[in-house]
Amino acid sequence: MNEEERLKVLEEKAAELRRLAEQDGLDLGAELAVLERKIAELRRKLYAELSPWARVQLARRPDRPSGLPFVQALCEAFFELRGDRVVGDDPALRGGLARLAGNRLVLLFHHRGSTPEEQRASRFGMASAQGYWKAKRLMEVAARLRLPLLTLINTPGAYPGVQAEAHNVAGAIAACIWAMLRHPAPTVAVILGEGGSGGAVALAAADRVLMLENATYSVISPEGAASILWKDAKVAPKAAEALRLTAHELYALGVVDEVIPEPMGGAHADFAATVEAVREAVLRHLGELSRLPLDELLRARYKRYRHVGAQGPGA
Amino acid sequence: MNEEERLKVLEEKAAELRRLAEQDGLDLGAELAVLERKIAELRRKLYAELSPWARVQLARRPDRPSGLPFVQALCEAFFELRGDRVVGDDPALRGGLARLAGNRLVLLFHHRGSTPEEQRASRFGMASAQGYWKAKRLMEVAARLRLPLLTLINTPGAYPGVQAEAHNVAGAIAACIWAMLRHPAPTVAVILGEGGSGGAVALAAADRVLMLENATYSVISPEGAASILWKDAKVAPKAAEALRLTAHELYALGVVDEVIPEPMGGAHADFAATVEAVREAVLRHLGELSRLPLDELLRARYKRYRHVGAQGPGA
Amino acid sequence: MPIRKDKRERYVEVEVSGPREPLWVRCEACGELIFKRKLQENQYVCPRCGAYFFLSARERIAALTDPETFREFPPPQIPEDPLGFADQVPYRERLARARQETGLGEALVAGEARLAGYPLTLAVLDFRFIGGSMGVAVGEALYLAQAHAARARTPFVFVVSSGGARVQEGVLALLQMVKVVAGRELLAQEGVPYIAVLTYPSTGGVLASLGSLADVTLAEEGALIGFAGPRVIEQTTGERLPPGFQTARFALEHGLVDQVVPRAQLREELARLLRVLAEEP
Amino acid sequence: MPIRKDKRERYVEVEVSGPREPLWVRCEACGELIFKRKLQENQYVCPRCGAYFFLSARERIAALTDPETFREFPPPQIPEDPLGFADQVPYRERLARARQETGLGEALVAGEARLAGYPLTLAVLDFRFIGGSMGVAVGEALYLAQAHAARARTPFVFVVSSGGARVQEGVLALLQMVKVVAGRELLAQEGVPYIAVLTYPSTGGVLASLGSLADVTLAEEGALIGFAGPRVIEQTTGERLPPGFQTARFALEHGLVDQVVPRAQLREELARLLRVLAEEP
Ligand SMILES: [Zn+2]
Ligand SMILES: [Zn+2]
Repeated sequence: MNEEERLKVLEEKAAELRRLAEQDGLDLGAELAVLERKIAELRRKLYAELSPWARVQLARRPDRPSGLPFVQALCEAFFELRGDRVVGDDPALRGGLARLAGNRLVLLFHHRGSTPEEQRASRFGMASAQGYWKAKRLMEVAARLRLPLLTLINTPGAYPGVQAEAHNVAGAIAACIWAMLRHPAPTVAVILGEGGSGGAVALAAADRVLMLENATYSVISPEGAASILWKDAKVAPKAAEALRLTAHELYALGVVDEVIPEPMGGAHADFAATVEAVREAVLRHLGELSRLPLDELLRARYKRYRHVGAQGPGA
Repeated sequence: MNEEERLKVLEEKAAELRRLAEQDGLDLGAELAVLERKIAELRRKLYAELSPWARVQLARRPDRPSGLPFVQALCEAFFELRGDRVVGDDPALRGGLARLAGNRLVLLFHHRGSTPEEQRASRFGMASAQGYWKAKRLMEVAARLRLPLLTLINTPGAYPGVQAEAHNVAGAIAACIWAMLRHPAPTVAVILGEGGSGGAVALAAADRVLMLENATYSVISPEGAASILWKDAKVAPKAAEALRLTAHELYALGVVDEVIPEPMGGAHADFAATVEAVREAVLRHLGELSRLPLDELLRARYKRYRHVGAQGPGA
Repeated sequence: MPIRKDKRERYVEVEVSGPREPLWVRCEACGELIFKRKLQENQYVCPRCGAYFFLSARERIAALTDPETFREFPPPQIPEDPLGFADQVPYRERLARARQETGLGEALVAGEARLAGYPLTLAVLDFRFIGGSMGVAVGEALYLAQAHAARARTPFVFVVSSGGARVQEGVLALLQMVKVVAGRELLAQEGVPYIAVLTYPSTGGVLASLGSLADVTLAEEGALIGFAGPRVIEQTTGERLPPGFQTARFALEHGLVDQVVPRAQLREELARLLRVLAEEP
Repeated sequence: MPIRKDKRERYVEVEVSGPREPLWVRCEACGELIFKRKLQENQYVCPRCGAYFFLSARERIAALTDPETFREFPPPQIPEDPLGFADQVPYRERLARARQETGLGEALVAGEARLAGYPLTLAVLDFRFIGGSMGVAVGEALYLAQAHAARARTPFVFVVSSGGARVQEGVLALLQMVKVVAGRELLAQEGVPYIAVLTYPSTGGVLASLGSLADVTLAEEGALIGFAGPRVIEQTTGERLPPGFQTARFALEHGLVDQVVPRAQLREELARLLRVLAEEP
């Protein structure tokens, strides 16, 4: 019996104890506590042992909960808004108005697609200039309506293409960062899968940045780092380690506010549970943020990013 | 001797009297007053007799003071800014940072060109979507730097083209109007030549709207109105009359704040004098506006446009 | 049986029971003679070929609001014919004729209403009234409707069907573009949502002002959306227009609108939108 | 006579009088051997063929400021190597090497100075220092320089020469993109002008943050301006790159920059710009 199977058995046992305690009014508190400690430990061990490279693979799975299906499961209502009003629309970066547990908000998310055609059309979640100009526009809509922003990130990075450059994808990403910094309402970013470099950070300058347990967030892909720094694409697993791109490592670095646990085996193993975990975390953080007066919210956001990476005496 | 020649003779005579009065300390005040009254009367008569259609022709002269040469003569320093940051640049609607009698400001102007190549390149002053998106960007620069806006208008209208539509020229014009209404500093618009419909109004939602004496400002070209309403392009002169597109008529309608007199024969007859007249008027209005606190400025601007055209009891 | 082609171009009425109440209508697209009640039930979409007929402002309001919830705003008191304009027909006569033909006071009908229970402020242009053009009265009514929406904190919905600014009111009409944007600023200041619905045709000064500044922009299938009309573009530039130019689909592909909605689903889509936009869920 | 090709790629130094002070330089573009003083006088543009050599940050500062007016800011105190990063070479060793080779503490040199008498705050990236990449120290220095400019109300001038975010500092480097935009917001709040000068190369995370948010953006002739490098684009998409892709001229034609300026005129153009931007005339 491997550790994952052992964990399953323990979890079933704990569930049974809980059922018994409820049904028959037995006091099984002590037994349950022991069991739960064991489960937590095993779980931690199991996941701590997942190599960063293994997590990169999990984060990239095409069946990972993400994109439009995720949004539709997450919100009671979603109305998609399209187009940047100058050049076009981008199927890889989508967004719209949503209602989440009664709250009105503007949602932005990467869509990688699940069918081959969808994946081709959305370039596997690599958004072009139109996508980021649209994102900026929707941030402006949200600002006008004083609505919170929720971003769901899952992209290998912005699309590197001739048209993207011609339409100023760099400027669009910069504009998104600026708009998020100024946004006059709470902002929450969740990295669901890959958080690839500039294409991710454009949607991640939020009050709270959450990551699913096996999501990654990185300045460059491990393959890219391997071929640039090691001159050898095959050392990508090693690069993945060096880059500190996992949720737990980034939490330790103070870059991420919360690591959202995934169902056993990874988020793809249980779509509904993943959605529910994200939903719970987002609502909790939105709730906390919405209790702050606007000037305090902005001051805290500003301070967070003003000091990022600088813990020295200059900070 | 026609009236224009008679006017010239009188003006020369007055100039001589003034010289004499200065040189020899003679008291020629009474004589001068008589002469000046005569001149003013003749002038009024001469110009009052210019038909709207004749003014349309004057306003459209290719040698009319306008565009880049006008700006270079008007300002001590001008630094052109180019590009809309998404699609491209437009040579028909230009702009930049300027210093005018010591004042920093952002300038936007139509450029029709004087050589045939320039005229082709700038489509005779018909700006496309890129031009109006650029204008909106420069308004944002001016807003960030709290700089006054000065616009110099001379366009037959926005360019009606496939690319203009694809890049949302309508949205760009609307965005310019909105940006001008919100602009956190004084705004002055001067119609130098043709003020053609939406392409003109995009730059004309200002605190003060000035017009050169023979400039026109119209919802549609007289030719357009003639062919749509009269089904006969040849009645354009009649349409020009009906449209009330001259500076004096628009002043009477309360749409224009000041009519800037032109040199005899029209602005093209004396480039330097035209520039000087515009400069004087602009500085006077900017001076008045810059004495107002910002909230008062915005309130007055807002009130002006909120009530435009509505003098009835509903206003 | 006289056939009269009215100003709606694609809307042909066959006068059967006198000039007031035609019972049958002929579809110009496919030639079908359609019983008017049936056409009405089908929201003025040809049941045979799917062609869109013009909707009058009142028909549009009936199609988009909960029954008996529409309360019209009083028309603004605006002096008529500010320029004393006359072309082949004096403007006053044109106005009188438009009033008689449409039963409307002006090209805009505005009021408050409910849709799927959600309160909203609604302004609808009627193309039959001098091409749905915006003069001082229309600009004023649009301004006042927005001011009402901002005060009442109800989403503002603007259904566009317009050839642009009203030529007969000259620069005063042109400057309504600024006035309606001043109204739009009121909504923004209050954080009240603005939804534009672009239909056939959404052009000129109405598109280049309020029509382009919505938080959410829906295009009705069959809409024509563009600053300059296709004929003007061809004549001025000599450019060949690409197929589908200025259609709703073209606007969507070029990022100019959020969604293209078939008329039959417009009401439902607006309700879906209000569900995420309304302050109370 | 050994020829050493340094990291500046197009800048070739011929070591004549020992490794510290090469007297001659070979132009890679045309092969000419140029007396170094002459090249310096010509602002590092080949007098024979016009090719641009890299300018170090100090050379750039000398070229753009009035003599003896530059007062450098102290470097921010930042813990080094936050990730304990090592590839084939430990990051700390890479840093030490870069310091030795460039004589700089980090890839950014910032300070206050005057240009044609106008006070300004200047920040210049040095491509020789790990590709002018932005890590925590560079981000912090850029933030502090902007904060200084905002306080002192002097225009902020940022000369970009960068491959992007510094890979060896991982997400902490990536997030400097946000930090430097927070600094940019300080300038905006105070209404202080920000001028970007894009040179060879202006790419990646530096372009996709502060580099793209200036009030006025100048491109030096010979600049490379783009988010993704040309090789990455070709490899990822298989697209054929158009001629002149990502050059300063390309950027101008696509509306991405305000002006393209030859290096010889850069100083003069900046002075012309400050003349319209400075609060006192
Ligand atoms: Zn039909
Ligand atoms: Zn050379």
